[in-house]
Amino acid sequence: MSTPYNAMELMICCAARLLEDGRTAAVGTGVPCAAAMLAQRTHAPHLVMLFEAGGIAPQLPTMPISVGDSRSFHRAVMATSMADIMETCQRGLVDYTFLGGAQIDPYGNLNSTLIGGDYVHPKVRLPGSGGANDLASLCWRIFVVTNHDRRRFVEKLDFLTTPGYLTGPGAREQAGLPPGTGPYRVITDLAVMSYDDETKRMQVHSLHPGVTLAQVRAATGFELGVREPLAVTEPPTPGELRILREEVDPHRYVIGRC
Amino acid sequence: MSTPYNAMELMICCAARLLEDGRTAAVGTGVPCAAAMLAQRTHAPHLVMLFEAGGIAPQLPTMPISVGDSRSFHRAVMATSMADIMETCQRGLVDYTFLGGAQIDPYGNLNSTLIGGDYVHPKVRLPGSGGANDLASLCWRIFVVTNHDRRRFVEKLDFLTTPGYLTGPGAREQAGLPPGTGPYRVITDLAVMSYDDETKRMQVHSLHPGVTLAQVRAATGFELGVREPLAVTEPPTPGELRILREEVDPHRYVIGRC
Amino acid sequence: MNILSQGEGALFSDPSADRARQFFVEKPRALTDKVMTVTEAVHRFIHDDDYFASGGFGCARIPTAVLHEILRQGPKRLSFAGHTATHDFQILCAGNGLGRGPTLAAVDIAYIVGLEARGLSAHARRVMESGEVACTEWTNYTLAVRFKAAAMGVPFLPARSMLGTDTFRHSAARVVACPFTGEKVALLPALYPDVAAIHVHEADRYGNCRIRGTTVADLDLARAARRLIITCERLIPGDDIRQDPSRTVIPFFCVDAVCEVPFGSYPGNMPYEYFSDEDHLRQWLAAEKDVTTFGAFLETHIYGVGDFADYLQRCGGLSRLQELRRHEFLLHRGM
Amino acid sequence: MNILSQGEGALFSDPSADRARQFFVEKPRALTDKVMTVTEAVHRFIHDDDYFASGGFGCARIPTAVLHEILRQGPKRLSFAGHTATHDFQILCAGNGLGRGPTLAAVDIAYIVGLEARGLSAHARRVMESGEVACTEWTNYTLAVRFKAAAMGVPFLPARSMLGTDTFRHSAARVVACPFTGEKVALLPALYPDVAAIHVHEADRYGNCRIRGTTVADLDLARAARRLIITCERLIPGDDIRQDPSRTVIPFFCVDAVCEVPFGSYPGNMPYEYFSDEDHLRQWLAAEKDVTTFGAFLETHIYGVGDFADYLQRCGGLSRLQELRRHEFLLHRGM
Repeated sequence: MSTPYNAMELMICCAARLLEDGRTAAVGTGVPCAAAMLAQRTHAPHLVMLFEAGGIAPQLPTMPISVGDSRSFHRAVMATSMADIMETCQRGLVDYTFLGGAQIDPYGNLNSTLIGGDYVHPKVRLPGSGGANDLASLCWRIFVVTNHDRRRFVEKLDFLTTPGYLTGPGAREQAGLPPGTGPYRVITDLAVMSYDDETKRMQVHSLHPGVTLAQVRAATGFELGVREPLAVTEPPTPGELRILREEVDPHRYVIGRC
Repeated sequence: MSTPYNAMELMICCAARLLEDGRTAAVGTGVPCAAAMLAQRTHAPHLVMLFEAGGIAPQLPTMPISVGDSRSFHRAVMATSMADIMETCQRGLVDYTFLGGAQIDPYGNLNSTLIGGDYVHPKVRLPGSGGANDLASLCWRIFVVTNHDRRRFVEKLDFLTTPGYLTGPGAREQAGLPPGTGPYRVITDLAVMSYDDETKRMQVHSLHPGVTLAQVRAATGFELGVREPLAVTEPPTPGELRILREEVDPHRYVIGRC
Repeated sequence: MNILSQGEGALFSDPSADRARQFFVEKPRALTDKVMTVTEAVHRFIHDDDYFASGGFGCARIPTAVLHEILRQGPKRLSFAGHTATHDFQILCAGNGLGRGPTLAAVDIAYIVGLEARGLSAHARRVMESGEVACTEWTNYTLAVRFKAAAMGVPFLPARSMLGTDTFRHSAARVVACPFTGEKVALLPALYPDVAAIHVHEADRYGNCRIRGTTVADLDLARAARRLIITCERLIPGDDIRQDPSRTVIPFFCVDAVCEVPFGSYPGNMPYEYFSDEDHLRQWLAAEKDVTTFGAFLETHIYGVGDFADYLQRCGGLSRLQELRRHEFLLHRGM
Repeated sequence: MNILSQGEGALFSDPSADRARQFFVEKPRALTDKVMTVTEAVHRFIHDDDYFASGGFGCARIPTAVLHEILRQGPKRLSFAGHTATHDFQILCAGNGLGRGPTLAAVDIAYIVGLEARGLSAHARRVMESGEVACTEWTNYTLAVRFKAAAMGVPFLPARSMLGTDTFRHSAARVVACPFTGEKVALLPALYPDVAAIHVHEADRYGNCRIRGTTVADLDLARAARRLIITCERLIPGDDIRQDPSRTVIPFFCVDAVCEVPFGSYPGNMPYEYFSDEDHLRQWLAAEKDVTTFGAFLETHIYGVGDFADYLQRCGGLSRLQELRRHEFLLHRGM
């Protein structure tokens, strides 16, 4: 019988398993950082973490609070500039990035700029792109880890802050974004989504244990296809949970969030 | 009665006197370096020297052999990159530069690329621009210090490596070079030349002691105007010569060259 | 150049390299003593209607003393580069919407109103949702590129970001095809701030600076700014700088004022010096929820405060700062 | 983009950012041990018909061991970035016009054939006047900008240099007007060398590098190059690098080979280590005047030499290197 786990722990494990050894990941604080740290301690010891403010391959003593705080380059091999990190992405040397947002659409486009009203008088002003648009434009594979609900998974964004597949097949290339880049997986508390190779629309890739397709569709504000055969997400192993709880996040900063 | 001096000593003194205190000068090895060091030890203690390879405000223990050797940033305030130095010029923060060349024309354009033949088979291949074209494009005032003869002062260059006033009034601006920049003085073993405000052509500004206008014109391969009233160059003072010989160039690396 | 598409956003600063040169030709470049108080530096170098930019990364290596002094000196109607802006932006927003100021008139937005994982600033949201501050959208990298263009002395630089998004549509960038390869790029106009403030670890009296840890966009910002105020943890002798010129990252001729402000990034983190004061940042976020409470909070922590040392005293003084030093070095974790 | 004027020079490398990305996506980026001999590094990473670039400043911090090994391994027909190139270029030219090689097929020229105040290289002149090496003209800054464009991952960058000259006419640059200001700029195509070699003070086994003194164009070159060979004065433990990450200037993922070569910049200068051997450089210049003499000189100093340590031995060995250390620190001047 398997060890009990919470949704956050499952999401982190799902993300960690998708990070291949010897690759580079531009990560932020929280889940991405936890996922990368877990991957390093399991199947991907040579996974390299980069932080947008300039930290390269740090040995994190604890979860950073900010992508720019001193933890983000603790015992790093280099502490450099934001431009150096972003240009490493622009040269094509960064494989993964993790992003979030208040809204995501069927093509994996993200909104972190505003909700409601108009541009001059938004109902809610959000931070804006930060480095998200840059990382989503320049890294090879985009991961999104987020909670799954209809307010977040919408047919039409209030503002397209950060590029997913934009309007669909060929749209990124047409806009001038580097070929071969784009959204890869969306990991939520209900399921893992991938993108249809033809339509570039989000599709259910695997359902978390005990979750039905109907539940996922009910929590999604747009038509959601299915990748056949629809798999069930592997639950976290006791080993993953032990490392996550004892080594990666002993203070439960991230895994304690739900 | 005045101390005896040689032509090199006179040229260095002429150059040094034209460097104002509190200004910046992108200098090379040899005469420019000696002139800047002399200026710092006389009227311009706050003159700042920059070397193209990255040295900022060094305290030179001896003449550098190369603009990139370790002397060029000995006890400097910063050792940086070539781009940082050139971009400081491009931003408009560098007042003076010193250049030379195998040929100079009436508009102060310089050739340091080739002599004779054609581009593919030159009779003599020379180094090319190096940083000269950049410094002549981006610094405010260009000085040339050189020996004066008809092979060097020519009506038409074999190759226009480095911009002076190009084809005359307005030509630099027309080409896109920053307004307000350009050739300022040419200092030779015979005279000091400046440029006519209207025509942008070289003109005799002052004759060195004992030199006649006829001599200068005989040594020049193009028609050379005169700035009236034609002055006589002030000879080096005993004080200048003492500093030059005892402090700036005790080993006579530069002043021993003639 | 043949423009394929163009953002609708406004430019809040002049990208002309020639007009910047006309300013820089007059800028003093001698090695002279620039040490002064923050009050004097802000008074002399930050003027009403200036375009202002601030260094560091939101809650890390920020020039807090300069930001507080801007509020104390009253209306500036600044345009601001909202680049990785978290607590720094939160401070400036306190000068709007509360009967003083306005401190902010326009913002180039890459990241604002948030404090990363700490949450959103209620007051910054009020200010930015009111419509009283003009906005143009960018990203962390493209704003950094705009500083880099100015630092290089060119009117624009290309980047492959922002393409195809509403972020681009609300920016002032323009898309062209590379004349060598046909690859589409966004051209970013140079951003020459009228004035910038950067907090560093060490500087000499002339303004030669050393920074440890990530430099974010500060090396380009220092060169891009027409005027530059440096606050430093420690003034060091000029001779120390000359002993190891490889460690200098900002040269003196970029700098107009050098202010020694120990713990000057508080409540932010200063790498290798002290960690951020998360309790104090939580108090800010809490106080902002109610306008009256926030007004009183600002009176206690900024307007009614003599100088930055006084502010530090009110926030727990040396004993609190000692704790934050222990946190920075993880001594509280037994390291 | 609307091209106002255009150089006639040839491009010897591909400025495409997308094709560079297709290479870099495959480039290993794990922290793995890359220590190997210069012979192995040159054999594995410098191929016939490659575009090659070399770091430092002509006679300062140059990767001499790599340059000698290129000659020893025979024909490479390289394209080369002649950027501040003095003794380094002089070495490569020795592979042309003497019955071996050719080592050089094409050169992007900013500075070649000269050794600054030391004079012109007779043999480099012979090679470059023969017409057997294809040429395009640039300048020290614009070649550095071409590396910077590649390092940034964009296909071009603008600069305000070369305008209006024959240098421009024989370059591959193009002039456009800035779409924001109308200011004319020269667009420089990105230069991604197939391979570069850079000599540094210290590196760890993974390729994280430290440089003291001026960096010239090497930080951009390291990022621009598809493959990178590092030679270092000293290998240091990876833990030393992590103790002070602010001192790292080239990150490991740019690097393919790390070769420990003490005195590796000889006969060039290595800042804070040893000064240039001006006597040896004079011998080179003298030997070049006569082809037969030069052939014998090369046999003695390169072709007949086992490795770089053997070369150092033939040039006076440790006692000479000790003198050069004293010169670097001016001890011979009583400092």
